[in-house]
Amino acid sequence: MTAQRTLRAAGLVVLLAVVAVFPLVFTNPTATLFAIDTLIFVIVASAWNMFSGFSGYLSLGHAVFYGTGAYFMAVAANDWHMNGSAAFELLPLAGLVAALIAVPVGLIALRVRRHTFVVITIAFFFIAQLAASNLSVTGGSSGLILPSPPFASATFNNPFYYLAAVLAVLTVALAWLVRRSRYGLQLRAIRDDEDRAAGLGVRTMPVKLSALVLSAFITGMAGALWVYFIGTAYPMFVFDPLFDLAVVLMAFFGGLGTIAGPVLGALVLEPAQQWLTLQTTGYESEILFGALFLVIILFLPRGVLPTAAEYLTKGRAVLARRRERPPGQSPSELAESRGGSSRS
Amino acid sequence: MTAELATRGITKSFGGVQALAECTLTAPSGQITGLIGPNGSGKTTLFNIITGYERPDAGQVFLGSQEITKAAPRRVFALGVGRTFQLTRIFPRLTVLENMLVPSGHLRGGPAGSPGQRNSAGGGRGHRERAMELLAFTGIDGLSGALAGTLSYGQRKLLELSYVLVADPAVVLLDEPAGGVNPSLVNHLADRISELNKAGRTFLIVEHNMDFVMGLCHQVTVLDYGTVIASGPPDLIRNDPRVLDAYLGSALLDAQAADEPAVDD
Amino acid sequence: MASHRARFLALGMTAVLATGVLAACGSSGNSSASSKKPILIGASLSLTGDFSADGQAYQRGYELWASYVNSHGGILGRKVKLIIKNDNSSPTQVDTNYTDLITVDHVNLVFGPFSSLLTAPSAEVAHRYGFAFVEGAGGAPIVFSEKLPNVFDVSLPVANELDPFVDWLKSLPASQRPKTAAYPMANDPFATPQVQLAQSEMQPLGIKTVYSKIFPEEVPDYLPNADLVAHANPDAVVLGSTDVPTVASFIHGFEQQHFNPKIFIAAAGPDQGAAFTSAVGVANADGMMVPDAWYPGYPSAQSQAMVKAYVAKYGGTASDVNADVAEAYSVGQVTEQAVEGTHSFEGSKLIAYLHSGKIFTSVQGPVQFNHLGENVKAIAFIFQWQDGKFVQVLPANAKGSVKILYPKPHWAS
Amino acid sequence: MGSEITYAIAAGVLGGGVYALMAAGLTLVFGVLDIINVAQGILVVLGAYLSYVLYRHLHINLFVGLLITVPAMFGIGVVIYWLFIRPLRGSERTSMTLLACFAVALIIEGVLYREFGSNYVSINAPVTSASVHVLGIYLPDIYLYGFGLAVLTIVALYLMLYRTGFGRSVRATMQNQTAARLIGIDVTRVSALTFGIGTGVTAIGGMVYGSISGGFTPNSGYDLISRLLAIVILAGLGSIGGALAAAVFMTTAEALVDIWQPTWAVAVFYLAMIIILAVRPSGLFGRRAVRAQ
Repeated sequence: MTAQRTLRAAGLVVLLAVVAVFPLVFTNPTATLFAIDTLIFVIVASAWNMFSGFSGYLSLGHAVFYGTGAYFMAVAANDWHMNGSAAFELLPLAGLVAALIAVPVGLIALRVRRHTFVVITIAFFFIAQLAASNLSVTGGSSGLILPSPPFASATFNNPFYYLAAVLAVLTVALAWLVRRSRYGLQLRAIRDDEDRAAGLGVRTMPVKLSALVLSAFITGMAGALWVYFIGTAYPMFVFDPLFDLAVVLMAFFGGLGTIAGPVLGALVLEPAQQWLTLQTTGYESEILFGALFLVIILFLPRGVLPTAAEYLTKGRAVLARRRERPPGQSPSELAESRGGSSRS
Repeated sequence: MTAELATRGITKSFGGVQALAECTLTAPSGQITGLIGPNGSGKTTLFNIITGYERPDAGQVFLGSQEITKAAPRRVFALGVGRTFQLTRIFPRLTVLENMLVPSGHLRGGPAGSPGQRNSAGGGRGHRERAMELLAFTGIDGLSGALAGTLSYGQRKLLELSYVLVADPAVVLLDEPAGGVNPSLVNHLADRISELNKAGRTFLIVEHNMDFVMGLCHQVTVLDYGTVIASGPPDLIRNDPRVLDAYLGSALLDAQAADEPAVDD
Repeated sequence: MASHRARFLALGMTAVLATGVLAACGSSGNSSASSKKPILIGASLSLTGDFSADGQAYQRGYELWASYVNSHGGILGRKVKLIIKNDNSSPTQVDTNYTDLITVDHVNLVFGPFSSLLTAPSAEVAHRYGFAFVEGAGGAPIVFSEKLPNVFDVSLPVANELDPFVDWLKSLPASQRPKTAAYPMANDPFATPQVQLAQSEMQPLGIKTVYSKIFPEEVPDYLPNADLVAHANPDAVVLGSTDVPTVASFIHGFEQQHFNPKIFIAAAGPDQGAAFTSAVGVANADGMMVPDAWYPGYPSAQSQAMVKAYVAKYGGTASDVNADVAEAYSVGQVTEQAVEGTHSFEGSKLIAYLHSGKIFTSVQGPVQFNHLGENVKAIAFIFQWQDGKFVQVLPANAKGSVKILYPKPHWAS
Repeated sequence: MGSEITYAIAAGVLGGGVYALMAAGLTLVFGVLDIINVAQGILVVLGAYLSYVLYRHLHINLFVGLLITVPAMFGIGVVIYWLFIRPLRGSERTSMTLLACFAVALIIEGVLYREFGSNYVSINAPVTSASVHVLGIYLPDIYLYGFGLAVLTIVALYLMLYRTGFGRSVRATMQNQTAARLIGIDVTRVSALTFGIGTGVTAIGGMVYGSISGGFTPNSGYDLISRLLAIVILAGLGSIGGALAAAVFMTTAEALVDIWQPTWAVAVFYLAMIIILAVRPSGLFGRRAVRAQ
């Protein structure tokens, strides 16, 4: 057990070191650009997972928070004439605005569950997109252009890279803290059986809502960072419905509700998809993408990591059952054990 | 630590079907009361109403002298009424130990001074220790690291009983604790219930297994078509013609009738 | 909407493609055994996603230009090699693509992408690396609002597209002018500005506005909007449309309401040739007008040659050639002239030369840039469907213009 | 103004019928199989393309063509269910089926791009321009047909659900899959057929959609799906007749706001849904979604 822990810690240190020196080794801007996009998705997928993965409330409206953060950044950077590293100071504020939006969204949407929740988040998404293309503060359908950061072209990407890296590390650390806290436990209990959790004294609404708000805060910061990097904010790009599906897929690919899963999902899928778009030119890619989705869903239904972990835990449980004193029953039980059926 | 649970005139219907009609019963303090009746007689519905999962059309629920009729499940639980479900409702994707940490162990407004009651807001060491104690008590501490979803049916029943005990409830409602559980485990379960009762807890148990009920309960109440038709010590109930009528009429004498449909309505 | 559509895939596919690409890389090293290395020109185009129809037309335009140049000795004696990357209509991808083209492929020149929405972010990347950014599809005001010194749009600024139409209304005697007009506009950075500008110029002519509303884009049908316009019963309809379906929806709606405007001009849609007539019927197209800077019948030798080359290469007829093709082709032409003029691929020299006020030629006509990079010499035309043919009608005195059909005939059915 | 309102209401009611028609299959699949079929948008577009091919290339009447497209889409639906939905089980089934449907949508979209390219195609049949004059306003024929077909489809689905043995199996499956299995219903077969029927009736919606839209591309499904989902959710779990009422309600609200502020009309559509669900989480006509135990 301790050996495993040491191994894990060593792996973590190596990973952090790789993240830290990446731009020094790969100085080509295309490499860092790939890395920035990927890190942004690491942040967003982890933040999404912190809410949806833990609580089981599948949000397809996180683009609302991403976009809110992005538009706040675009408006504030222009109106307050903030550029360069000064503009980065706006990130927490952007997160705060997104978190503020999440409160009414959550208060309404979290009253319903499952499919209805999913569709309500989609509805919020479309309202946000519509607002962005109609309001004058967002520049309407013409969008907004942000001041161009005054960084040297050779190292232009580096400040964005490191900021994204720091945010990603903090987000993953936070996700880890949440997961091992009693609060995280309550979220996961809500995922498994919300009514039962409520019946056992869990204050479900505050728990769910705070998770959504926290997730929105981080997502908003990521959106702000992204829009400053891209330099333009258009409603259809900032509020992109496929952004949500992308994030969901990343979390699923790696393993919903785990810490490393969404990170792995983002690390694999975002570069892969960008790189692949560069390589393919036709619609065959669409068919292949869809087919590959299906392969993942059908053959790795719980994601890469949980599928692996499941085998481990199962093996351990079997061992434990053999080793320990059976709780006063014969090995064969009348009723068979069937895992994972959550009722609603 | 102990309290009497009572319902008075509970009435409930689902879309024209009368599930409970003027149902009045008492689970006396410190005793084990059995609640029996044919399928569809309203037992689970009554449990749901007592614990706040459903609202009665009329009638009242009392815990001691306090009325808890329309309290939310969380409140009922906090007041010291724990329950299990006919089809166990554990958290399948949490480990057994994690399941134990979900209930808040803190009793507000419950009977004061009960042993083992401690503050557990942080899920800290104390909470964890107590959880392990309870798992040891029910005998599934060896499985504390396993995902609850991988447990056998009987083990789930034990887990559910265990985590209900985390909050140290004065009254425990068990919905078919022996249903679908193999005989040796049933005995184990009966022992545990007995032991808990001796420590002063009040039990109200819905069960089809007559040997289990008659062997364990001090009092038995019989429900038919949503109304209490008989109540008294097991020996008396066993020979009550009304009870026999009710059971024979429904042709469900089989004490092991385990696969009652999930929804009682 | 579909920018991330083609996202994600699994490692298996990556591996397969990686093998293919490595193989390709291996073989590309010895490709140019000729005397000089080819000139590399990079562009990102939306071959998939929302803008894919236009993106693909642009690709054809760029390729036609390249093959023309290569068959005529290349630029500065060197052949031209295009590297076109798919951006899937996504701004993140377009950033990646231009960075990749500049820093990995080490292209000598870059051409613009399709759509103003993608032009703004990619011009920024080009600017970062000191590249001149000649483009044909970034005419929306926002592209120029950033005042980047390296952006040059060879096409007509979108806000002015309806100018010849307004001028024609001015030339009409007051009695013949329409009395009322309706201005339904899609919420779109291309459609809205030109219609709003037209409205502001038509009102002083005594043309009363009876309807002026912006409607959302991308709704499946426009029945309520068409009904409301029909109900206002204007003489003229100036529709801020972005595509064929919008116009077709309004036409169907008007037909259903038995409403026949005397003038019906749409910002986009009727210029789409067969796609348009197939959607509304040839008879219903009669009298429909649309502004544009170019059409397949454009009477210039260069343009005619390009159309011929297009039909030879891609098949179809002249009327299938989209204005996008000419825009893209013009980008190539202007860049070529700038490189020939400076004998250089250096961004700063090209930028200075393009800003010098020199007049360039293109299949779309003359090109001269102002300080913002807008083409001030671009000529706007109004085209009209007449008896199943798409003809130039305005400006009335321009070469190739035929007499305008006014008032518009009633719907056929 | 009064007349404008009349027009808006007429457009809203008729448009609602068309949406209900497009959403009928989605409602059925949602109610019975508990699946959010996000591929519904592209399935409508697929139906439109099929009608387009039959009408424009083979010159088969649009309504007669349904005799071909409905069975064809039924088959496609059964295959989709059998290959991609049936194997999905377990605790994340809700999300997994959603992603699987999305993947299926991508594949269909890709195939449509391959076959038809990215340019708009239009059906443009004479019926799209015709209208009848009733009580002083013109009612477009195609919308009247759409509304009529919606009512017919809904009635047919009701008869199937409540008057046939198969329908009883479907309803049993809808209420409790495990119990249905216990009483001898082949749940997998019933589910596959239900998915097939849902996809089959979508062919009708596709034909009408293809006729009313000025043109469509393989990308058009994205504009449809969120509206269809909103209608189904507002109606409540699996209420097919409710979908018609919900659709009419939403499109009428939209058309009324359209008079005054077209750009915000779409928001009204979604806002109405959010407000109603905040008050009534099970939808307008839904049964209580959460059962005790």
